[in-house]
Amino acid sequence: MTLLFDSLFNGISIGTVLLMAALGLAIVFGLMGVINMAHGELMMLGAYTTFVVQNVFRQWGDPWRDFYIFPALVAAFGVAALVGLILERAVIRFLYGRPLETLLATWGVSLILQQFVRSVNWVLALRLGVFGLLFFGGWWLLAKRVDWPRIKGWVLTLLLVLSTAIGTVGGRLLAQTYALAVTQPWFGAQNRDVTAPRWLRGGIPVGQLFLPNTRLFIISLTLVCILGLYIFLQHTRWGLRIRAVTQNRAMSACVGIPTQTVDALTFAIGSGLAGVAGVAVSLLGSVGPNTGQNYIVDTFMVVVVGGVGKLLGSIVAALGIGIANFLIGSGTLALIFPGVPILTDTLNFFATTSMAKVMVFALIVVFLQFRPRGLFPEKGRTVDA
Amino acid sequence: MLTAAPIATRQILQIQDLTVSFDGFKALNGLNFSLDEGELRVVIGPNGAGKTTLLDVLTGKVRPTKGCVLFKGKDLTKLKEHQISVLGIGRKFQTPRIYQNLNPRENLELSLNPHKEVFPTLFGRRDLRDKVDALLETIHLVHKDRIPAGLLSHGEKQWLEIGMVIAQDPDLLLLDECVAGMTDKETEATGELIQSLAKNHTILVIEHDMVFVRQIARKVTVLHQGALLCEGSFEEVKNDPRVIEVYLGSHKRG
Amino acid sequence: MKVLHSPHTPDGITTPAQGLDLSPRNKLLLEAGVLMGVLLLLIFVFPAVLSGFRLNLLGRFLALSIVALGIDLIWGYTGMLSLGQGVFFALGGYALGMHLSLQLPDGRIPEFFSLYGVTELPWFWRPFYSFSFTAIAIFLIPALVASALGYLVVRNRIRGVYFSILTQATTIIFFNFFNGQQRLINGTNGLTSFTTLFDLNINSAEMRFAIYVATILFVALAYVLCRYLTSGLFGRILVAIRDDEPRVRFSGYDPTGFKVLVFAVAAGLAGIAGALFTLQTGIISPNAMSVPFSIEMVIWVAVGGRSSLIGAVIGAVLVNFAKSLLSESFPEIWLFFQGGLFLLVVMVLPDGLVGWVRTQGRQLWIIFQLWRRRLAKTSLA
Amino acid sequence: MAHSLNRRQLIKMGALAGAGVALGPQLWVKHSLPAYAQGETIRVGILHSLSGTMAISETSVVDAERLAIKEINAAGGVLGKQIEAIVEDGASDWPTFAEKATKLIDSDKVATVFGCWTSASRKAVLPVFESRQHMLWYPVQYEGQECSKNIFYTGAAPNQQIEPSVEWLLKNKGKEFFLVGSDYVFPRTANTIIKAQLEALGGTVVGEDYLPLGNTEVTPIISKIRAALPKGGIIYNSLNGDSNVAFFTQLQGAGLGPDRYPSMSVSIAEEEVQAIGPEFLEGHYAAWNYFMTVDTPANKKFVEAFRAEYGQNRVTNDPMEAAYIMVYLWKQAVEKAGTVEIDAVRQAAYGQTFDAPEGLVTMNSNHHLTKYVRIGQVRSDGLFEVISATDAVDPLPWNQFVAETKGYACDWSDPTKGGRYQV
Repeated sequence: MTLLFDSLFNGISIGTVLLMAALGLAIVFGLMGVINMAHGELMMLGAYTTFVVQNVFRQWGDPWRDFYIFPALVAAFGVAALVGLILERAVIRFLYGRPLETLLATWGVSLILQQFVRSVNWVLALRLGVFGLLFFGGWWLLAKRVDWPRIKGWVLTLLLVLSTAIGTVGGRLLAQTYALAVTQPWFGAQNRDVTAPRWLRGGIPVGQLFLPNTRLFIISLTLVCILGLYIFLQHTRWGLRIRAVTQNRAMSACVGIPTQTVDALTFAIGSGLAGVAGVAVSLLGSVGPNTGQNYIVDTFMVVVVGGVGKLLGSIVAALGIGIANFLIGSGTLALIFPGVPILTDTLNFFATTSMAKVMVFALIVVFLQFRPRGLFPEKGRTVDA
Repeated sequence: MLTAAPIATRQILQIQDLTVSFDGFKALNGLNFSLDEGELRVVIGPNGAGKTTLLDVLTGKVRPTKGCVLFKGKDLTKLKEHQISVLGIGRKFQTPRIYQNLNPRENLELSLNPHKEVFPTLFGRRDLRDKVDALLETIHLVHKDRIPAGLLSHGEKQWLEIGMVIAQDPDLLLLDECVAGMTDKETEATGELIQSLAKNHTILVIEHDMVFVRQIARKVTVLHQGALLCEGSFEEVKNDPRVIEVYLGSHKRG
Repeated sequence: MKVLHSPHTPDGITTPAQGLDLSPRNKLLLEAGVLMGVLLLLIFVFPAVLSGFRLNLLGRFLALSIVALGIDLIWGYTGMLSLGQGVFFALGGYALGMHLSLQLPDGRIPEFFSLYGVTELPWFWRPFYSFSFTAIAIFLIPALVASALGYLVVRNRIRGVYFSILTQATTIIFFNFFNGQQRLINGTNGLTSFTTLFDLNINSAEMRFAIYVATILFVALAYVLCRYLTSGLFGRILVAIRDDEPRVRFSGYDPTGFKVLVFAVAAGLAGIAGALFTLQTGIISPNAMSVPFSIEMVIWVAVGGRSSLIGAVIGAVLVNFAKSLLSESFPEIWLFFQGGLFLLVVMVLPDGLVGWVRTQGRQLWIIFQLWRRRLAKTSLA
Repeated sequence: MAHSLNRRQLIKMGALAGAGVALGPQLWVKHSLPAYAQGETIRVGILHSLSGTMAISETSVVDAERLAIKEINAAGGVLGKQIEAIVEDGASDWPTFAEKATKLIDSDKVATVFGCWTSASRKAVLPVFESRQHMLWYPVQYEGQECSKNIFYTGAAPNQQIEPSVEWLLKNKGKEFFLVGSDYVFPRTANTIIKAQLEALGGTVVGEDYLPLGNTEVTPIISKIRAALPKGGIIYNSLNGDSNVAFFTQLQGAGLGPDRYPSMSVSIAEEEVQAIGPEFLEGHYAAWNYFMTVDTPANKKFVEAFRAEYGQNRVTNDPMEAAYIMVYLWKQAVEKAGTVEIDAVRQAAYGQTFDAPEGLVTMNSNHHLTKYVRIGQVRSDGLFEVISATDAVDPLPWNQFVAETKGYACDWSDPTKGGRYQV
């Protein structure tokens, strides 16, 4: 009985982290059909945001330092949503309906984001700022001219070269003047430390079990997010619009729904959720440039197993995968079937975290033999045109 | 291919108690239907009557919830799309579905190929040029045989797809609104083509265009809410009070 | 033969392909000629021009271009985007790596086994003593694995992004397995320290040149194979499957067989590439099965142009050279450029370099025709 | 005519041209400079991962190597010439390491290469260095069982880190061990050695588990530890990088504190403590040759110089110190040999001593360093309290607890002995 409860709790713990990470993806991939390989990097940005907020609160000393986590959640949502918004406007909206191209482009974005957090310092930030200001400012100013369409190509090229040059020179000057103060990376390639507030350390003993507070916090955070998402999608005007656009884009546009705004909003929310997941992940593991990479394939599997477009599917799939991972990885499964030597041996072979992953993924492939469209497939004549 | 059957009344297609439901909505509801060999049949019915679903079942795209479909004595409900196609049912879709990046010649060759397994296709030697030329002649595309089919006009695409279906040499041709979007002249030519095909094929046509139906129809079946409403000649059906109710009734409400 | 009407654009300008007006037979001859020319150039001119290091790089990248050809076959022509080609690449590499590791005096086993206290050669190593077995295994093992996986996935009509995601999950399965099995296959470190093949020192200059030439020949062979598969009726069915798979079923074909076959061929090609790459880098490790590497492979094809086989080869060689040069010049920040390159290609050059050259060429051709017509008009006047 | 270039295309071409304009000169300068400067400088290669999973650890090693080169240059260089470092990114990918090593040797004609971290990357470049008779300096503690003529190892051999730490644990902390490691060769080999050692010395291994590199889901491991050691015991930890963070935060979350479950880590140094958070690690142990808190004048100087160069919040650690040492050792060997010629430098390197931050170290003829072994306990400020230190320990590349290599040693100063001979 303890074994069962223990497995269940630990499985759910693993599952909720997966779910947290997959929730944003379920929206972006499930509702919009966009494969966002940079989803993990949005999580990473959320985790770095937590790191920054934590440091700010730490400076203010007690009682503040123990409550950084709540503003961090808001900030992480904001930062990730903003980056997601830029990503959607600048890249993804040109690629709707071409999921494979989106996959490749967002992979490029993920590389850039990883390198960005490694290299970013005041010089780089300034260069980017100056470049953005000059290039887009110039664009905005000159676009008012009557003959804009004619000169656009050349002017933009010129602006690009000029603003790059000014940014670079400015950066150089800054670096020479202030040296280390501005050239030192903000985060660097090393991992950074996010410390859970004191009230989140430790745990609650239940019988022989010990429920860590961070896990309980993540489980409740996940619940809150799911609930919030459900209410947003089902009971608000924008939620209705999102659902409408998901089902029939052309018709939605006809009845006056601003589909572009809806796309941007949906993507921003999905990205924001990735940011929140980043906060959760920062409590468990490290904050580093590779933080996101570790989750991306797992989260895609959650969405695929759950059935694209179904929130409930993702929930069940995440918990299922979590529990399976725990049962196999901890060797509990081998304890359940003690009688059969071959089975026990096989299960013991897979009873390391590393091999459990092999087994779970293999099981997923087998599962898809029976349910190719996931746990909760969409039905109807329109599915496979 | 089986040529004209010795006994004209032999049934090539029998459908019994066919029901298809999507999440509780019954697109077809206990449909009974049969087709004689060599027959040209037109199926009409208001929107949502289940016409396209019927074709989907006949081609294996949709599995029925209940009922059975016999084609040349074989049950189609267990077969996959390509097996049904090889068995002798060819389908022309509502909106033309041709291979946009292949030219008409290649589109036709692909359908003409007599051995459709992997290795015969890869290694088999075949000379299909004469057959392709003849078909191109039939569908009036000789002069456009080398440009990507995606660049053809809508009417030409419709013709090409009809050509592709003929190339499969099916015993039963299913034509789903094949004159949609055609000019009057093209529609008439299509009608003539279907008439001439009907001499040695069994054909099932789904149509909305009543002028066209009048041009080609010998026997008409009316579907309504997934079930058979009535059957008969064009004149009989046109004057049937139930049909008028279904069409005009919905017209009044709309 | 019937007289063909050459197609015209609305302005009555012939497109360059028709402008050259070659019969299919002559086109094929021209292509073969160009291929031979490139081969001769690679074998006789490049070694004289490039430094040994760059030539070795070129050889490696040409080996990688064989994977790219396979990806072009399944993605560019058949529409299956596999993010798991690294697995097949590595399987081929491991097959050869095992053979090379077994070039030992009788009775001795590869040295790394001693680290884990393994004294007897695991059973599945034994066949790799034989070179002929290894040579077959390099192609066949990846092809069989791909057939099995492909059949399971394709049979259920899992396509598009789902196929991509599943192949990506496959890389994780294989990566973790190879990475975790230290006692069987040396885990993370992979197989390395190869010295001889056919009792010849593989690090000698002559042998390296021989491997380079062999690589070029294999690229040519792979090209011819892919060319054969993508032309003719078979190739058209692949394109048809890419454009409208359900329609192909209604034409009476079962796409499963076709897709599984090309997937297996692409995997086999990846295996050959992996073996040649291993031979030239001297190491094969589970890293080759990592998620990023397989995605990079796809990028090569995207950069070169996925609608043409030449594009795949060019893409693989160019992207890798660019990566090498950029990471040499900007070791700290070259990932920015790599990421930017991916973005740029997808957003700006959706048909890759070859596609870009084609459209530019067509535009130039049109401008040329216009200019000629104007010239004709003025001379008439 | 509708077919003129459209504007989007123009922008795109403009962007390409702009990028070309922006990058072109830099590329040209970078490539042309060395040829011009060839006579004035001695080139050395630095080959580490600056991107990918290993960048976390390896970038700071590059910092240490650059610091040493800068100091040497400031003091007049070597043989009267300035040292020019050519940095290459191995990108955490082993074939890339081999490629870049080849490039450094063949194209850049460097005098020597400092580099690598993982055993896999070292194994990947080893054939490159051996076939070209070139030299690699390798700064990280590793599993041993290797002794190449073409590598100088300045990190700890197993008998300079793992074995003393196990002995110390047996003496002070208990006899039941649970082994946790990342899934790659160092932890696996280290644990093989530990098992053999425990068997010989009367300890027991109650369980072991491995996490894929970069994996942060450690719940199953923690369950296993609790099941195997219900009353407490020793956790011997050779996890690498990211996984440590997850492991220790969740270890504490699960209530397994250092009082009942003391852990000994061999891959956690000052930088990792910072990344994990000292509050999770306080009271746990680590075994290294060097800690930032080591009290020697040389260390004080090293730490100050490092912080002045890279920022006051930076810390130093064992691999960084080993990297710093090896640049100096190479410089001394070059000066003794009077040339950068590989073989002469190797011969000259044997017996070189250096007043390193950890203490006086000596290069042995088996290409490993004589080093000091220290056990540190994590303090609340994230640094280590050195609680046990040994005298200088001579390195044994071939492990004496493993049956296959028991009784073997290595000596490259004697051509008849070489890399592996029976004592």
